[in-house]
Amino acid sequence: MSKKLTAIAENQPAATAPRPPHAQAPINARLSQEEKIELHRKMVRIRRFEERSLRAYQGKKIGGFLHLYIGQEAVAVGCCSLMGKHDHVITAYRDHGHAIAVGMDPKPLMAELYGKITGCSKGKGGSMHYFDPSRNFWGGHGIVGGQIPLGVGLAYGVKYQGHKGAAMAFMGDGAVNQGAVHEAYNLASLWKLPVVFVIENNGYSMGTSQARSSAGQLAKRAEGYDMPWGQCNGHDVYEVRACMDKFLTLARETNQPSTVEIDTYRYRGHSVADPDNTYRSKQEVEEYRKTKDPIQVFQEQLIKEGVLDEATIEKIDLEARAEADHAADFAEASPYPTPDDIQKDVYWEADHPAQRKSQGRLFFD
Amino acid sequence: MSKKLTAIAENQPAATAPRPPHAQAPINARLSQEEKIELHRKMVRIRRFEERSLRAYQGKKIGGFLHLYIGQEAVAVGCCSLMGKHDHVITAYRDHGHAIAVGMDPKPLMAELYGKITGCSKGKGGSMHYFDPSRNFWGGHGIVGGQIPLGVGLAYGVKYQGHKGAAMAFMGDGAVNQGAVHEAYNLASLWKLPVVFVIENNGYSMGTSQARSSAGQLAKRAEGYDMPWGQCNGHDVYEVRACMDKFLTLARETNQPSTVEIDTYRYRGHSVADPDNTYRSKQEVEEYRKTKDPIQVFQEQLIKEGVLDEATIEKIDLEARAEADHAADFAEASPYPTPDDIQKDVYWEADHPAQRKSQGRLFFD
Amino acid sequence: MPLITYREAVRHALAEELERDPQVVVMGEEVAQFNGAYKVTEGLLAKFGPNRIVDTPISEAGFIGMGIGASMLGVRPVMELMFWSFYSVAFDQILNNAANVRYMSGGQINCPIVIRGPANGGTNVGATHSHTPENVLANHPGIKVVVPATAYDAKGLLKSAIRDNDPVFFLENTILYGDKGEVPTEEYLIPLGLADVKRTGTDLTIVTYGRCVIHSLAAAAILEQAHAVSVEVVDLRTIRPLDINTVLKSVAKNHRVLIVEEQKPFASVGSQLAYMIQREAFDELDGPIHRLATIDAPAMYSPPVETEQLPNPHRIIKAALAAVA
Amino acid sequence: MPLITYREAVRHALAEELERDPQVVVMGEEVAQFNGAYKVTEGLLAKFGPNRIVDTPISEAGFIGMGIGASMLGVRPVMELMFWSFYSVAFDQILNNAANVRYMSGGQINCPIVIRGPANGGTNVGATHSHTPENVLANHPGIKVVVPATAYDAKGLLKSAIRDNDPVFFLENTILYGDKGEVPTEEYLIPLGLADVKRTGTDLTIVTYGRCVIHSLAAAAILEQAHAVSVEVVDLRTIRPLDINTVLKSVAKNHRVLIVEEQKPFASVGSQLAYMIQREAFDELDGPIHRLATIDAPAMYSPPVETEQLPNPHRIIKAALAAVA
Ligand SMILES: Cc1ncc(C[n+]2csc(CCOP(=O)(O)OP(=O)(O)O)c2C)c(N)n1
Ligand SMILES: Cc1ncc(C[n+]2csc(CCOP(=O)(O)OP(=O)(O)O)c2C)c(N)n1
Ligand SMILES: [Mg+2]
Ligand SMILES: [Mg+2]
Repeated sequence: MSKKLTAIAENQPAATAPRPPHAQAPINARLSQEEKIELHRKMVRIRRFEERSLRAYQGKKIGGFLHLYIGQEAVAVGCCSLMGKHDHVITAYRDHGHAIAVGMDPKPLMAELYGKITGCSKGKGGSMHYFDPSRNFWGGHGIVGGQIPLGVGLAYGVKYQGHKGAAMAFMGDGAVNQGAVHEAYNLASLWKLPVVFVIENNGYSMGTSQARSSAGQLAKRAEGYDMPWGQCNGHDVYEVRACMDKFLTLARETNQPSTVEIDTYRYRGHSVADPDNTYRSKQEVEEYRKTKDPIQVFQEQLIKEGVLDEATIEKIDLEARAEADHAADFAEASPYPTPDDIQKDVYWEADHPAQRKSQGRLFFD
Repeated sequence: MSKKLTAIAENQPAATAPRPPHAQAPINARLSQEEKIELHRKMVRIRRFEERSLRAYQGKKIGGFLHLYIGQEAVAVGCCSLMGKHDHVITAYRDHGHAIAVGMDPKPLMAELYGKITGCSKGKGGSMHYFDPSRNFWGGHGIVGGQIPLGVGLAYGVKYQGHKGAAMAFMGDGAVNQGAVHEAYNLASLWKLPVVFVIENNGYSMGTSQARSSAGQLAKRAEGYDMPWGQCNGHDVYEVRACMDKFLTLARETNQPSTVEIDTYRYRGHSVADPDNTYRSKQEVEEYRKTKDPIQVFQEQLIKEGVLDEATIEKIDLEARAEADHAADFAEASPYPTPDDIQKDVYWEADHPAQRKSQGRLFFD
Repeated sequence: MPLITYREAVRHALAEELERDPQVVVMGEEVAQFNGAYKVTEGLLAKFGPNRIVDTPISEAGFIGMGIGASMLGVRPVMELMFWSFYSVAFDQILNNAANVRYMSGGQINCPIVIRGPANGGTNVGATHSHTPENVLANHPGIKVVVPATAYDAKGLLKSAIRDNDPVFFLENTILYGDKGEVPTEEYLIPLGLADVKRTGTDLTIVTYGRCVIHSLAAAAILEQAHAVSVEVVDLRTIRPLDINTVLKSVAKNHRVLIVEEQKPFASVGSQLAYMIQREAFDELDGPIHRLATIDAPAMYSPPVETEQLPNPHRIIKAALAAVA
Repeated sequence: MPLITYREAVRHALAEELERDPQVVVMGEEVAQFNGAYKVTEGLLAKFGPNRIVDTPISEAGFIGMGIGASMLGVRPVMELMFWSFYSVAFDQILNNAANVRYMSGGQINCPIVIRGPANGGTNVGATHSHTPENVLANHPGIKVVVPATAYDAKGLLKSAIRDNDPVFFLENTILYGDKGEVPTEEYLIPLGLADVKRTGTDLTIVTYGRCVIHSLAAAAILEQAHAVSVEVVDLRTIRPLDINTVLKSVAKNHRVLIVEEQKPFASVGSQLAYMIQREAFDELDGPIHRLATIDAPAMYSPPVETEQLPNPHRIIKAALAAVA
């Protein structure tokens, strides 16, 4: 069992002076009450969406894989809440949280799971492949680590096109051992590209604990590329924001890339297919649920701050449940794509026949 | 210009006490006079072999690439002189030095360059693909970084089969940015495999200086995988041996892998095709030739030690030149493979028809 | 003969070869403690211990390259790719190192490595997870490619693959893992490169392999009953080496050919078969060779549509009727 | 029209497009300061500066993936692979990300990236450096594949490739870089997917592309003179999209077909052509489609033998005579 139960927050470039509570970090202190509630609401909406999707999966409405983000909500919500106009996000297959965090509507997200034409990817991508370029959300990628060079490319694009912005390239703790990640680190650091590599360390890659998959401390590998790095507690959305704000600012202001490891946990199996009984104990999961649940932690914080009360909490929860149900109804009522749709969205040119300049056959049989 | 002109020798796992001269390191102190001369002779033989091969290339006897090792001889000779029965070597395309260092006969090496059937790889591999498994030499590989996982596999094999030995996996300074290298580092460290990753840092990958290709210090990346690492001066064969002995012993005795960066320099272009005029100055090359030539440096050392005198030096040199000439004559006189040879050495089964167990066509037209 | 699943057949082959030869090791992501992502290796860790059954990090290029290196020393690694689709990140190791090292060394080296795992569409896992790379693999001389369709074939062929002295790429199928078939209790081997006529018939030869064998047999039954078309189904079982003789014999008998393959059409295994058949049996053909492949696009997620994208009995029947028309 | 080399033609295409569109960047190993490993990009750094002409580390997966990511934002990267053979280490980025991201996003994204570099044997660089992956690339829907044989075609096609909104893989040839051809000074574009009949003839259709076009033309001249065989040479120029109509038109005229390709035979571009021709022009064929490919083995180093391993005029003549026999 490799997972450190006590989260630490060592941010390399920071001074070592005692840190103020994360609620008082400027990026959090300046939040309005409604903005704070919105952070909470987003986490609740993600959770309810996924719980609903799990029921749909069990009801055989959904095919393929379903990788739930439950337990990790503070990471996506905290990170994406910091996004400005020229900030971009790319992640792996565990992407529902990021999609909702960047502001996607749950209806097309649920419809995508159902494989419907009204899905955000027209039923072509499924759970692992949510996309919304209009919200600077570049997916949802299935090959472990494969999205990381693309994330560096987003940073390259931002810089090349003269914008002030940063890309966040999310990956899991298992993904750090892919070669493409290492090549991306070197490129980003060598060329000073505004990207923050975010390792969502939930302690396991499928059934393999961090200790069984990775030598050394994950984020610290950044040092080998002369990159600053940080680590923070991903159960506290304030802490995620405080930590990420620093590194995002570094990227936006100075094009300095970095790596941030965020400690988090998934309550569910790796995917719905994972029986989840060979690699961790029930107690471990329970311990996290009871003491570190990101929604619970933040809810208590906001109650303490006087921002939330029981009635509002209840209302937010009911709305989130209703939203998830509506999304499922929408998905259910939507039509499937037809076989005619199979060969759409393959080539830009085929999809824009009036503007096609090439000739010859694009498709074969 | 990234190349540090002053070589340093910081061996991480070592204590920081002042180091004795490398000649006095036990691994060197215990050498007999003849063994010392043999180190010198090997370097000279490599140099003369390569000079002869260059003339053959210019005489259009050799096709494809020719990557000369001239200037780097102390690295291969120093490292390979430490090999025991269960130690293995694998390297990249700049492999002539390693081949001679492990004891291969220059005749089949030259014949390989000439594309003759008497070549060490029957004319199938060429300059980049020398092999001699009987001497634990596993090539000669053309894809930058691609040999490194194989090197870890050799270490795995040694350990799995219960031997006490180590693999040396050589790569250039440009190769460290390949994903496969990073994956190999992690595997070796995680599983404690007896491999020493040797970075022959000659300052350039083709026309790209280290500073333009790599963020951070090369060998130091090992820290990210909890691996010890070292760096040493590759112009002094004693120092190479002293440094490598430590890490090889670590691997053989404790299965602890490591990374060693050896500072060296190539006098010639990246390959014979490199005009070598866009990325470094003539003075830089001259400076190395004059002050750091590994043969010169060691020759002076051995004269100082009273091991070598001018007459012996002259004799060794003449023998080496003659050997290279004989190799060229051998190559010249040897026959080419024929088109019938094209489909040999593809499948073990096709080469051993009496033992073939599969059926059907192995080859297509 | 006992009925066991395709999954069990693969597992038994592994267990028997692990038992027989101490140089055999099984490696891959989640093969040990987790019992395999698709439970193929279930129980092997308990039986053979962590020295023989090894979990790897998610580093396909690294661990497959490592396996190739170890195989040069005589270890016989059987590497699991959780999906063959992930060959994309290990392509260089697989198709430069494993395929070429023997040649480049002038025959001094051989790599007795097996790489196995599922390679199929039809499980709604999208474009990156649904590759069927047998054509790309078999394009490279130096390697062998096996695609078994039944439990019996899977076991007999995998045992041969593990004993083979060349690199063998063994492509299984997640959808077939649960299919049961008769498998003898006594040991048997099936040689690589031997096709199997899974059904005899007189009007049309279907050449196929992998899961499409099952689809073709289903289609053949309906074609017989509902359309009075008698179909012979030739299961290649191995793509390289290729038993073209069995194919040509069937063509010479039936004169009409339909190739069925779960492959993207361009430069597929079927393309190769079509070239060979027309080249070597031109005068036996009463009409052009037909082919039914995956509808040419990346793999679609949407479950009901993916079914239509792939060959299936209904599409095969249509194609067969066109081929005999 | 001025005579310029294939190398210059590629360079001019790059320069013109860099001039025209500030989103175009050229990247790759040694493309800038070193002026290109094969000097294709010579002078571009001096002209366009380090922001547009960018040297990369040896990290093909990293920098090509980066280019794909940047292309999603509208940058138009033209990435040089020093050899196309090195696609082996970037396979996942090229054939999962570039080829699939449009599909998986339901058409929300397109990747206007060009990957270019030489892909050929014949220079004695051995098995790992001599891949001709047009079949493997073209197998994947979502991408385009271009293989020009002449300076004129290289320039006109590369300009079209850079303006294309889909990923285009452009395969050049180190041996052709020095070949001169007439190229107009005024701007021109050649559409992708348009074949070119490089020589007309009446007895045999040779379908080919890349350097084999040059070999086939040489062979055709000898076949005409020495054997009185009149050969038509169809240069595909683009593999995907494929101008099969021009091929079929020639087949309908000549009834005898020889496919010539520098490809390993199994599941090659030629296999695909053979399937299509026999399927769509069966009744036009007076005999089986013949094919001449690379002799099936990893690429041999030995210079004189490698020449025999590849298609060459002498081998083509022999194959052509067999095809018309
Ligand atoms: C290249 C590749 N190898 C293997 C897989 C199968 N796989 C999917 S997710 C996963 C575990 C990844 O773990 P981690 O990176 O920690 O992310 P998490 O699932 O914990 O979010 C594996 C092995 C894959 N999709 N791609
Ligand atoms: C994957 C791959 N990319 C590019 C090349 C082309 N190439 C061959 S050697 C080389 C430079 C390597 O430099 P380095 O690793 O420092 O080794 P050195 O040549 O200095 O010995 C390059 C770019 C290759 N062979 N393989
Ligand atoms: Mg994880
Ligand atoms: Mg170097």
